[in-house]
Amino acid sequence: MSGVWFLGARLGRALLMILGVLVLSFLLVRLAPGDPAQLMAGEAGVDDAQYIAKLRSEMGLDQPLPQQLLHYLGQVAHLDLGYSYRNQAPVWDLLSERLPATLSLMGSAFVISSLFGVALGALAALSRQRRRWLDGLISNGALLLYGTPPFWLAMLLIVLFSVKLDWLPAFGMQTVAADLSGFAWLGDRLRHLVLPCLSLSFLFLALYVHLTRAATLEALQQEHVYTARAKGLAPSRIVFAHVLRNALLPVVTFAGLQLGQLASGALLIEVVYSWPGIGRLMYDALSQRDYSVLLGGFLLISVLVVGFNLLTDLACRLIDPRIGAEGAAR
Amino acid sequence: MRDSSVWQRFIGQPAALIGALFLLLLGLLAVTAPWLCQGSPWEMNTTPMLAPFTQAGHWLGSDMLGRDLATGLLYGARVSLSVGVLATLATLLTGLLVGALAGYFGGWLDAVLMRVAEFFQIIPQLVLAVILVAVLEPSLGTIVLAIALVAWPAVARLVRSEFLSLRQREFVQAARVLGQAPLAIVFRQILPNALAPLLVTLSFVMATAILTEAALAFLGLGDPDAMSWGYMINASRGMLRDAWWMSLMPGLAILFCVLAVNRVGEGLRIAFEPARRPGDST
Amino acid sequence: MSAAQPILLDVEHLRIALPSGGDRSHALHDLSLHVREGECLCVVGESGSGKSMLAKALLRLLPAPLKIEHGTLRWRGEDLANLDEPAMRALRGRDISMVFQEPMSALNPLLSVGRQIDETLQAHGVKDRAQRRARVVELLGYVGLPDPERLYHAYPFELSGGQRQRVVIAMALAFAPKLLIADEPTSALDVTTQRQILDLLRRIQREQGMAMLFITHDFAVVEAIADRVLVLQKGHYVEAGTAAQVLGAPQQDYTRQLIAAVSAAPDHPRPTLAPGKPVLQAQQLEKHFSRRLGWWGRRTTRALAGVDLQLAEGETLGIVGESGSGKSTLGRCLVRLLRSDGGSLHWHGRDVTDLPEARLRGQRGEVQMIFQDPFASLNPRQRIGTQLMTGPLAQGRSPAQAAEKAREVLGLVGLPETALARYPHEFSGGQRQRIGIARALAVEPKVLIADECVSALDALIQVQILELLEDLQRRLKLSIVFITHDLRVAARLSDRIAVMQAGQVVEQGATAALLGQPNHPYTRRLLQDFALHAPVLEATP
Amino acid sequence: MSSPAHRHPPRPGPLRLALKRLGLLASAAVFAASVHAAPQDGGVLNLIAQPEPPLLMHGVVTHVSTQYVSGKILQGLLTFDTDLKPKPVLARSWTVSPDGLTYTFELQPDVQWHDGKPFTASDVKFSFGTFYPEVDKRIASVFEEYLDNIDASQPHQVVFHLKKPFAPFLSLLGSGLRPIAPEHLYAGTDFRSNPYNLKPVGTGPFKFEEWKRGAYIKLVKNPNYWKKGLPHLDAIVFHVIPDGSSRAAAFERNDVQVLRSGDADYSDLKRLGALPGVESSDKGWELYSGLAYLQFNTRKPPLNNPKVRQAILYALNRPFIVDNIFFGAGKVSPGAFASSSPYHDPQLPQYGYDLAKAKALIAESGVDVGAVRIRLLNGEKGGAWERLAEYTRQALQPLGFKVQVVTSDAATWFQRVSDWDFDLTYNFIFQIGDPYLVNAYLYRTDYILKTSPFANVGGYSNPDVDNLWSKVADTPEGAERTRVYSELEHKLNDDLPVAPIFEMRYPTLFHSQVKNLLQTATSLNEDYESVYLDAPAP
Repeated sequence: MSGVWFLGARLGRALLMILGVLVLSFLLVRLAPGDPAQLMAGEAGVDDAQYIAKLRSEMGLDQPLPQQLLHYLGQVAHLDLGYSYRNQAPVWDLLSERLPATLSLMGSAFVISSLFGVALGALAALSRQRRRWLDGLISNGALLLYGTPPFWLAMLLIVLFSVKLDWLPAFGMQTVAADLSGFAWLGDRLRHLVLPCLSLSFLFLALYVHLTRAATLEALQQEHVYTARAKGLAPSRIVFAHVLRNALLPVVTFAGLQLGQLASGALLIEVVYSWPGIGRLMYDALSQRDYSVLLGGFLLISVLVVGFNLLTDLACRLIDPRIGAEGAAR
Repeated sequence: MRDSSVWQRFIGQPAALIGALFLLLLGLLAVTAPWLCQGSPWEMNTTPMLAPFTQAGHWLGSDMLGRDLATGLLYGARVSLSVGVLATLATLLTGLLVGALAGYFGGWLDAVLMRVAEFFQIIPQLVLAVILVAVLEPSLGTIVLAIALVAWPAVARLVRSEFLSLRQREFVQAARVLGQAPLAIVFRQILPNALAPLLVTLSFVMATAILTEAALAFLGLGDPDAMSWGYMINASRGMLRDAWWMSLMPGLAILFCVLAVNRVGEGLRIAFEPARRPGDST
Repeated sequence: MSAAQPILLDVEHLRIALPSGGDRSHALHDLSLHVREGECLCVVGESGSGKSMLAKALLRLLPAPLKIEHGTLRWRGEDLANLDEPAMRALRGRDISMVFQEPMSALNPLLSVGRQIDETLQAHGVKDRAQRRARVVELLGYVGLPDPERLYHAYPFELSGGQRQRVVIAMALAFAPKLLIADEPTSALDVTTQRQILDLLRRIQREQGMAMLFITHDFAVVEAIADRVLVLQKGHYVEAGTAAQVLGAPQQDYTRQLIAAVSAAPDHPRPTLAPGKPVLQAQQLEKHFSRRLGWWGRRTTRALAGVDLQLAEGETLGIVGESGSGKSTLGRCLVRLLRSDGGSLHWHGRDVTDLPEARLRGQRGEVQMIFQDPFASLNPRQRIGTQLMTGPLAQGRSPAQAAEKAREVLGLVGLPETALARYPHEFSGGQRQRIGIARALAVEPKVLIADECVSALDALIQVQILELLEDLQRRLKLSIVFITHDLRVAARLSDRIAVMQAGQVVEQGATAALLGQPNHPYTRRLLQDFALHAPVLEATP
Repeated sequence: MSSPAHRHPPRPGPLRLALKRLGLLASAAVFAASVHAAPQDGGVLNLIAQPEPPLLMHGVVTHVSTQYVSGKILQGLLTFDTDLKPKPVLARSWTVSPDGLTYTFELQPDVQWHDGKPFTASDVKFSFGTFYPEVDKRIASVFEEYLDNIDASQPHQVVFHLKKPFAPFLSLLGSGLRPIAPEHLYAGTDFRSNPYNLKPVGTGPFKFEEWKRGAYIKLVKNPNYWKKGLPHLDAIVFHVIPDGSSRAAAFERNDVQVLRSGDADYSDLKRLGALPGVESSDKGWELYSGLAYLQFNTRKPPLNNPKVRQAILYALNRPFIVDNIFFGAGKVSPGAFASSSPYHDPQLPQYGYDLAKAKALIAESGVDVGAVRIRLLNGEKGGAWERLAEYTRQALQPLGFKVQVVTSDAATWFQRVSDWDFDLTYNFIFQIGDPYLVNAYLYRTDYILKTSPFANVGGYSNPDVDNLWSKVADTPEGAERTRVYSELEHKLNDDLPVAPIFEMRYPTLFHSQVKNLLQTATSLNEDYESVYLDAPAP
């Protein structure tokens, strides 16, 4: 009962959130100067005013703004993201074509940054007593990663690993026209993924290290850790069941919140590594004033982030029985 | 007396102290840049593509237009620091206002404001900033606005939660019982006690602002009148192989600046912390 | 217990150093003690006496920078220093168990109660899952918890404080330990619960033949449970002996003071009051708290359900009740920190029930409050002077007048003027509570609401603060509403007492009459629980 | 992001417009490679499509990248060699009646569309009778005036009957920009949104295989190509790499074999060109003479004063611009018309870099140039064009100008310049052949339009100049025409409504294993039927 209720309430909130994002991004995007019809006509080498007017009315740009907004919301409600006149394709087709690239980049970066970040952060906190140097090494290393501009790092990595050392490819997500299959195909994809994924991971890795370390240090101070020790539990059991489990809560919450930022970071990385992802699609759409694609991209990312938030909320609820329970008191 | 102890705790931390000194020095250099360097950073006053330490007067070399890199770095510090400080201030003001309103009044206002804050946290911030700057035309003002617009929710949430918890604290209630006016309570009782976590968050905001400005400049969305570090990296990208120093130095400058801000924030947190948990006698 | 029992634990010349920079160099100085099988040794001391360090040192659980500097710890004759970490671990939770003070934080909030007991069994080699489970359920039942099968899956936050403490005890008893170290196991609990937990521990000790090292600050508890007593002051040994010896004929002044503080009768008998005019009146006061449940649901609790009170000039009204009885809500309603949902409130005959906050502000000077927690009630970021001036300034005095007032009230509560320029963290708990009182006095109130204003303090300090209050009341003609869970304190200070339960005043009357002939069953039960501790009646004037 | 100096989208407009107006794309026939030893078959050629094209049918969209990609798939009737002589492609031969009213084309037999359908005269008739008039209003108006009918009664012969003679008719039909559209796929559809614009079906040596947006476009060998034994390559892959330095890195690693001009940052060209095994060549662009110019908004004071405009050009160190901003990719422009044009007057007075003279001119004009801020609109972020804007701001400072660089993205730039919402901006056009067909649009009063940045957006209007342009149009080729042009150029050089900065050079970098790449005047957009790799990858 309470679980269903919790889920329902969360879903409702998530929908509200997505609606908000839609309206906000719609208004923002439409405020931008630049006329897509004019731009498209120019690109097509046509500069007669009639054709531009025709394009504008095809795109619905001649309608008043509120009406465009309502129309768009209605469309989205029917799961129709609209049509990109610039690309002559339904927006959803464009997005879904790019989705795997973005998901693999963000997914791998998320997994790497969170796994290693949490592990290193916890290790740093646990080493604080006995091996201070290790804590120092990890914390300061993380700090360095945090301060390094990702795009700059990406540039340096390409020069080092792909141009100088020739270990890894410099662009794209696959070797085109190589006709690979099976493991060779997978290996090729992975080799292409390494640099973009690392470049994107580092910043978040640093954040995870920082957060996990702080949370673990705090968890170590908890009274119940003394209880656990007084019970004669083995150190490993104490660390995993009583320290890390509790330290994980803020980390999981953070993971939910930072996904949007991961998407932001992906934009920069996708550009530098020519990764055919949604961030780049949106960036191109912005310069082409391809509103429907831009909005679709916003919507898709918001759905991803909100959905992921929902997951982390559920994860928090799994970890912490107090959340969502009736009469929860700390 | 308390001041001195916070101060002492702060300067007792070498990392924080070095960070603070670095920022202070950078700030000083940035402020005095017009007197330290001849001419503007845009001035093409020497041979293009001069390597560092090859010509007196242009110790750090020059870029492809013959602009002095040292001058560029100093003026870049002006941009980075002023964007950092202004964006942080704008974030602070917005966050403070929203957080205080939400935390103090609660109820539906709180609910609405926090939902709005969530919108801004969910939208990918850099993408939003890119669009904003593209929409409003790149200038220091719009960049600061874009950064503040995406950064305020974190501060607002923090302020709100501090307000909620501090409002229940006995000394705040005591002030109410004594008849202190609400605004005075906010400014004399609540805010000073929310300072430590606020400072830490603000140091993160500032570091992020510096990085975001660099990222925007990298995407070509910097203020075209402002020689910034991100701009310098972007401008020298094609030269990474021929003239590595042109992008290395601004990159390192960003790195050190962010590190320093972060260390200072951490140092402040530690310096303020003991006062936040008084009485460890039990 | 007889001295013939073999010695279980032997501590010799234990010395634990504190990190430099603290107010003391050592947590414990050269402490020696022993515990025999089956006996209960109470280590008594105020906060800061180092008694908690003793408990942690025994299990080698001292927090990071602290170390045993000197001394030996012998467990059944074997030097614990010779045991390696695995051997020590085998000892913990199996032969020597521990119960902590704060049941809220002693349990991992994220694990079910059953799992937390279960993992103790698992850690000490009970492999069979079913067997462990049966044992856990048995233990939960043994410590008197209802429906142990269901409780197995409960999480700590779903339990009350007393229930949690029972869980902690059940956990400690998993292997029928030889020695149970109990560190202030009852001080965070209500009187009634306190008594139940003490009963439980005594019963277990009897049934299991278990020895106990019982650490407490409360001589009332000592009296209830100790075979032998050891008194500590600031890490120094004061005296030791059987419970009868120490309680009956204490050798040292310090011990005598501690005992006196518990049973303390007032130095000055309270004068009988002529009925004065009412300064504070509450009629049918109601306060509801509602909490949202999901989107539509709301749960409303009636924290105050029609309370009638009257405070006469110069009178002290004690309000007694357990936590959750609504007494703190009442206090906050009386000073209008909370606005009541029904009934009326009069200050000096003026109706302030629904007076807007802005207009009330000018009258705030009349009724002041002293808060419970001396640490939380002062703004850590303001100098004492500033804090004392806040009230007068808010009431429209000039800065000079306010500063003058601040000096004056500081003198009233017996603190030097140098305190004005200092910050709260530079003061001890008792001093801070004095500052809190001074702050209230700075606006020259006629009525003081004191909400549990001594319960966070050590016994000796409690006495000083109570004496200060009595003194101030006499000198300044104050009327006081004294809210407390401690019947003894109420009895000592109050002219009249009102007993609260579930948001209602169940009984009200002159102190002697009420304590002598309680009418309401709840009052009787409270009295009974306190009787266990100390003769309450002795304290009444 | 994509250091947009290399990004063509808004800029190639003039080329496309010019070509459309001219009705031709000068391109030379591909000669079979006889200079080299036996060409090798096989291998994959990797190229860069920058920016990513919107569509792949260059009959519909004349985007640079579309031409680059689609030129290998779709073919026209004819193409043109470097001397603008027509060469056969799908038209095997042709005859023009002496009165100039009948054009007869014999088509290649045995040509198949990539989907197996035969290519016939009907396709040609459809293309010129229906398709182009629909997608290009200018063609429609030309045909309206001149064309009587198209006769496709024979399967491999097409006859055009004209109402009156039209000299550039061959150029109009034969241009590489006018590929024949497959009738069976386009007839009866909305041509601009026909799905085959995204997966074109043509007659060329390469077939469209896959377009992974944002990543690559892959073309494979057409095994049934109507020229036996061709093409040599197995496949061509166009990679989409938005970032300039990544493109350079990819080229350096030989992941891509060719960098067109603009694909890499100008600053990187020298280094990349010096890499072992890399060749650099200016060939293949002979017919496009790009002119980079500074556009004044002559409506706005002080830019309405010719002396001020002259002072500005004197204050710009154009050799420095060419050498240090564009790293040698060009040469200083000598005047309003291309230096290679027969109509350019070599005697034209030059604006050398002369700050003193510039200051004197400002003083002479009596205008307070610092009174208002001048907005220099810059549409391309990063890269050389932004550098040029920065340089200009700096260079004009000594004259007392307060120049503010306003950087926007390409879309905003396009709109604002089209709407005359700027003070100064840099732009470039491709000059092809007669200045009347390209340059005139920047100066003529009747081209003060708000449609694109490549019209007379500066608002320059001089009746004398307008008269001269009309005169040029009416004057047959010869000494008189040259004289009128010279008078016009002098006039423009004095009035200076746009300041010519430099003529652009288009170096192409390629790894030397790529053979037969640069054979014609528009080589890169050719069909690559004879291009081969020396050591094709296995």
